[in-house]
Amino acid sequence: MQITMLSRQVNLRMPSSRALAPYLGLLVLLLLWELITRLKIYPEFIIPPPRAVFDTFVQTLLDGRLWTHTVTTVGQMGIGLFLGLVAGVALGYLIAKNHMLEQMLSPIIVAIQSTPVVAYAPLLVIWFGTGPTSKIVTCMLTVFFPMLTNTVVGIRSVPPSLRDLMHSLRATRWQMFTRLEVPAAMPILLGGLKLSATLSVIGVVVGEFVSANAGLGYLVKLARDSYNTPLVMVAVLMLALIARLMYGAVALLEHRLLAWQSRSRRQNSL
Amino acid sequence: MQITMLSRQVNLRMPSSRALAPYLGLLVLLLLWELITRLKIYPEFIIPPPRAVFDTFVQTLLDGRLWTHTVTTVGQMGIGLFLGLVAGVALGYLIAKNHMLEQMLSPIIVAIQSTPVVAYAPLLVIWFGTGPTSKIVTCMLTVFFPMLTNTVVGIRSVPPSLRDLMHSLRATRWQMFTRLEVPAAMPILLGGLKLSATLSVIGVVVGEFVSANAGLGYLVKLARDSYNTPLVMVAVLMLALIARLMYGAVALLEHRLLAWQSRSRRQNSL
Amino acid sequence: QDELTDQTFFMTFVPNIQFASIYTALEKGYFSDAGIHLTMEHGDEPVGVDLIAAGQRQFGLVSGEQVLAARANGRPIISVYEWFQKYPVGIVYPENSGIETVADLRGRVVGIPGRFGASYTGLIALLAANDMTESDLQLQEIGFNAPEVMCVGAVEAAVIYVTNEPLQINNRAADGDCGDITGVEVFRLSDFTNLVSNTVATNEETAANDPDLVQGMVSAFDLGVRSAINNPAEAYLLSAVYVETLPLPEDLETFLTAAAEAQATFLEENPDADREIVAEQRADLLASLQEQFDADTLLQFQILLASIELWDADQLGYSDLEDWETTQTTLIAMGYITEEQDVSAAYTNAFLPAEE
Amino acid sequence: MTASLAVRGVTAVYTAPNGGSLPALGPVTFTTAPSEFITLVGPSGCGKSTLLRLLAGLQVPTKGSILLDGKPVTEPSPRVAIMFQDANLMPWRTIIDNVALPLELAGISRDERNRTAQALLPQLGLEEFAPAYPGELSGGMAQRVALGRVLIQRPDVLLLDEPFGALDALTREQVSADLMSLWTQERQTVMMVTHDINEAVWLSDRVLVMSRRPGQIIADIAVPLPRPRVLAVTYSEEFGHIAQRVRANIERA
Amino acid sequence: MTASLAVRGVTAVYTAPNGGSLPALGPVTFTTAPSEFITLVGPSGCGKSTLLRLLAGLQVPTKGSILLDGKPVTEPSPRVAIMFQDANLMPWRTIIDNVALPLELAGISRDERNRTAQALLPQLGLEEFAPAYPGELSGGMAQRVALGRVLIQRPDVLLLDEPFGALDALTREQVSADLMSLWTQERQTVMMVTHDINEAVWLSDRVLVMSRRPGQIIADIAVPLPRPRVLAVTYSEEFGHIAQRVRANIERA
Ligand SMILES: Nc1ncnc2c1ncn2[C@@H]1O[C@H](COP(=O)(O)OP(=O)(O)OP(=O)(O)O)[C@@H](O)[C@H]1O
Ligand SMILES: Nc1ncnc2c1ncn2[C@@H]1O[C@H](COP(=O)(O)OP(=O)(O)OP(=O)(O)O)[C@@H](O)[C@H]1O
Ligand SMILES: [Mg+2]
Ligand SMILES: [Mg+2]
Repeated sequence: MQITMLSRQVNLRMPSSRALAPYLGLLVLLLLWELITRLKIYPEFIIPPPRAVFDTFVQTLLDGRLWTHTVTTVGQMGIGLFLGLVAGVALGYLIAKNHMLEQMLSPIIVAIQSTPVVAYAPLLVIWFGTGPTSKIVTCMLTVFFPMLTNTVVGIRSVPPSLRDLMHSLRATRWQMFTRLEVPAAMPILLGGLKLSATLSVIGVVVGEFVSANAGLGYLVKLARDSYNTPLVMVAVLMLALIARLMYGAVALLEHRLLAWQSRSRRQNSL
Repeated sequence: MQITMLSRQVNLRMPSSRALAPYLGLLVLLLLWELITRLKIYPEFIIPPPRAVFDTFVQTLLDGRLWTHTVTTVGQMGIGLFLGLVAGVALGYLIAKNHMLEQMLSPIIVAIQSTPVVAYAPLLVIWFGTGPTSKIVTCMLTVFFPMLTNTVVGIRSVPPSLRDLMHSLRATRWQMFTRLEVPAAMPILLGGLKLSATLSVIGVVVGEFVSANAGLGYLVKLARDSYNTPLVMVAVLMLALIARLMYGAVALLEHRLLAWQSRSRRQNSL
Repeated sequence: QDELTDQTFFMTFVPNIQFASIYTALEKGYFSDAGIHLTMEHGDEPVGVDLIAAGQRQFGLVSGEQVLAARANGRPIISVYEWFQKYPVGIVYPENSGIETVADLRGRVVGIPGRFGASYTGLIALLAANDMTESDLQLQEIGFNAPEVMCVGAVEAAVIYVTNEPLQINNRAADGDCGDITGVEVFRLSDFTNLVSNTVATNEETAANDPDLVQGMVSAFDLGVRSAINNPAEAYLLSAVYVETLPLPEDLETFLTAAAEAQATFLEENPDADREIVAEQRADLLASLQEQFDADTLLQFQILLASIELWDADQLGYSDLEDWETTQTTLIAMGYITEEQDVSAAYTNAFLPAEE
Repeated sequence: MTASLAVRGVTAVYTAPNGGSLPALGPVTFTTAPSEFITLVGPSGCGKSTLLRLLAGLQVPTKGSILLDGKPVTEPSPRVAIMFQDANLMPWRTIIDNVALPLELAGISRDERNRTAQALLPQLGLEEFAPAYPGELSGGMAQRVALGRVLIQRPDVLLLDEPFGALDALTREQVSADLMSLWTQERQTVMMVTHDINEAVWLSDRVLVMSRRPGQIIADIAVPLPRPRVLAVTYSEEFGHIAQRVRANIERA
Repeated sequence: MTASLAVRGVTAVYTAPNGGSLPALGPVTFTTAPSEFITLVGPSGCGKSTLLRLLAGLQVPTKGSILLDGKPVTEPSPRVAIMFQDANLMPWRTIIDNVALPLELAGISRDERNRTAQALLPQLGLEEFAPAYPGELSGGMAQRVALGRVLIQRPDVLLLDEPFGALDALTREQVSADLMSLWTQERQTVMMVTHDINEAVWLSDRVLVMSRRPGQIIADIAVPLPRPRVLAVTYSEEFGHIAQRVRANIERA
């Protein structure tokens, strides 16, 4: 156990090593990848060399295909994520406030969560057609549950003493929500958002697997079926990139919204 | 805004309506289902009547098949869930303590999360075979991430003033973890566990879709391919039941471990 | 029994009556006679291809177009036995819908699992054989849900496996459970042209270094197919152990057992019975079954018979260069592969049992 | 704008740790005159905070009733403001935003509420800390923010739970003098919990002494010292007598 | 078992809300004799809590150094126990488990630590509340639990940050008399922050008066009253003088 300087005590920082950290992990991974293909540990058609993937990337980028599929997926993801978030937070809020509601709804919600998409794929196709709607729905379903549980935990973690304060000030339900519950639950909500944003990508892809003629999920399937492993990897890396950007956006939001936490770490010393 | 009695103030309760709540939701669902099939809104092979599903259920139960597949799935799920939890909490703990580690690892973790299983299915099978291991791995991967993010949020939410207290008492790292961090993060950890436990079911199923000779996911696929919709539903309902039981177990744990919260809701008034 | 080599055989989908010939070969000991202890393994086809190509498995079922696509992408696999002699894909359409020729499909809404896999390949080839292209239809992806989607009237026709969905839809229609549809008919690809369908594949290394093993495998497989063709009732009964969902009520079992025994005796007495005779016997068997049993009970048996039609040929397992070339042309048209390859390297008839 | 409170046979019962019932307060009965300044003293755990919570409408009495100008209190009223025993600040809000919170909830514009709050800070010795977060304050500073947050409401009834507990003697005297002069202008009804007998006597018109748990009022001591009072009055004989009486009553509590 | 502290030119600087630097404490220099009882008084926000945190090894000085029996303090020592300004209890632990926490961390068996903690509760007036949770306590009761938690450590140096802030006058006198008798037996070195001048004088050997932020020691007032002291000593003339000196120094702080 060692004492470090307090963050709020005047202090010098080393920014360089910190800024490099995110790239370090990637670099190591890239080198490892190159190494594996060089050593021919797996045949090239299972793990193609970085070079081949890069070539395919450039090629699909230039012929515009990558872009088209990416736009499709991102669009559906955006809508699905948004709807899933709203639904998750809204229902989570109601459940947090009402234990009975939780007991009533949890069997249904849990059932939906644990049902494989293939089981309700026909319904999906019949209800929502083969267009974007069905993908938006799968995305929404993926995002919904993590956001719901974290909202429940977040809202329930609001200090009762601050609730009292708000009551004594006759806060309306809406004020209670916006001025107390949301900011107090913010760290947990953002945790849920990090999760949801990342999972939303896979949500759309699952939908695209059931039936689609565009989107990165479709591209993955197409590439798999035509044994074009480099193309699989291009699509997958694109998915990973999107997910990473989403994650980064939430992390940025976190940095902004939770600035007070680091400024208040008065007694912080590890 | 209305004042309710304090939970800790002496109080009369109405237990009956509360106890019924979980069944109410199910009952409504069941009636709705019966109604839909009666009204023939969808053909029977898309939504078979409850009766047909029940018959199939009894039949597969009696010939022992349902049981065999369930045991396979539950076994793999148990192991996958356990490993995923341990990995998620351990890595989450390290990340929570070290921002740099988060920046290094998050691109990789996020990439894994957003990669559809089909993309790495060959690797999965090459590395782990078509036996239970590959399903355990997909389950682990599904469970890992929710547990990780919630651990990070949970550990970071530990009040710095209590950290100070523990430091002043020269708590070891392990004591810090078991006596402060785990109990303080418990509500958030349990939220993550609720999520993970529920998702673990789908994790195994996804693994069973790639290749399997047994398990409920395999049964779903089998039934789908032979257009036996009632059997699909039996398998799906079994999955939902498992997930519900897992959820229930965590809720029970929550009830026990967080008893202090309800006993401390001194200033609780909605 | 002396030493048997362990072999894990990779198969697509899940246990299914369409694999009856393999179950028959297993049950009748053809594999162990060839010195092979066979374990079956089910999974996604691309996964199986990769496993075989990487040498993790030595044999599996792979369809012809997958062999070509995989080879075009550096996977050294090779077909050694063309199990399905006819490509199993077709287009199903309701009777009395005014559709009589493939050309009548122009402008109609046609469902397809997706723009991938065998159905898509089959469709493209079928259209090409009729001087049409994809853009002549309103193609709609519906996943593997053709019966459901067709019965609710969301598509006017659908690309399907001829062994399966048409029977499903017909059964539903017969139950009055398929909307306005009273029955369906099929345009079979094999009536216009042919592609290479399911084959037994191995990797080049095994083919080159272990010809005896391949030979044994192929001959056991061949015996199974032959046996199923000759005695489908027996094949159906033997499959019951492997296919959980196979309907086998007692009366059907009794019936089939009797039929199987009768057929066995017949075959013993007439070792040289030719294809036509055996085919007639199958038709008779079905007819007498249909008198006694309802369509739902017989569905799986019918699937078996439909499959047998696709397996049967003058020389079982034999590959035609022409079929492989058509397959390649189709794949190129679809953009699945870009460069022509020497298709004769993708298959060999060398391991087929000698004709008697 | 002034108000009077009537407390009639009020008791509060909690569940005891062992599961039985724990009578925490009462029965308590008293009424306040309009604009009266009342202090509440009594042993730790005797139910003082509970009483204030009841008066604020945050909790309903197990028995008895509370009236504000004749109308029963069943929920928090805009005329009543309470300052809790803990500072109870929102850690994600800056000091100025914490102080301005009541105005924000009342729908006052950002500009106006900032101006009002900013004007209050010097009086609390916090002018430099407007943009700081609660985590950056000392214990006494946090308490002063909480005080600011209650004063900004300009209520008719002011409920204060040990408002000067974390302040040093000097700041305490200064802040209580400030409170006194504010009260002289606005004439709210004040109900304040304190542990400092001198402070209680100096500030109030009446000192209520409570018994051990369950707290009952065992003495109701009027403080007839003339107002305005200067600090020096604490050295007067009359003051000493009253303080002595309060003390004697506490001792037999 | 006794200890002495040496504080040498210690300062603590925080980042100010506006981003600049905020000198919170010092430079401060003083030494304590072994077994000395020292109280620290000074205006709110002058750095008293910061000083205690530095002495406890929870925070390192921006400048200067702190020695415990000649050895530099760089991390919390088993010989030093600190009681924080807030009760700082673990809400998920019962009262008895909160009090017994230090023993638990020291590896004492469940039985033994429960016995020790249970023996301490009556002294704190909490015997009935052993199985209660912190959320069920009043403010003063929580503070007494925190006091119990620090006393159970039997340290050589006791750092107390306003230990009696939330206690009523009577409990305060009783608890401080208890503390005094404990100290008479064990003779720890005590460093205590308080806002009550009489309490400071009555308890301690020396009163250190601190200036406004950044807090420096502007007076170091010895209290040569003989020990053991009875409560009545507060009415003595000498006591009055000393208290007056402390007060005068605070006023010029
Ligand atoms: N939520 C609760 N559950 C159970 N008991 C409670 C609860 N809140 C308070 N009590 C009990 O009620 C009694 C009175 O509490 P209260 O906070 O009103 O005391 P107080 O007079 O304000 O004390 P202090 O001066 O120490 O703040 C205490 O004995 C306490 O244990
Ligand atoms: N984490 C922090 N970041 C910035 N400033 C801080 C931090 N902690 C304390 N300060 C500042 O340091 C100064 C001294 O704080 P400290 O808590 O030591 O005062 P104190 O003497 O204990 O006051 P009180 O009697 O009110 O408790 C205060 O002005 C406060 O604003
Ligand atoms: Mg209180
Ligand atoms: Mg302090």
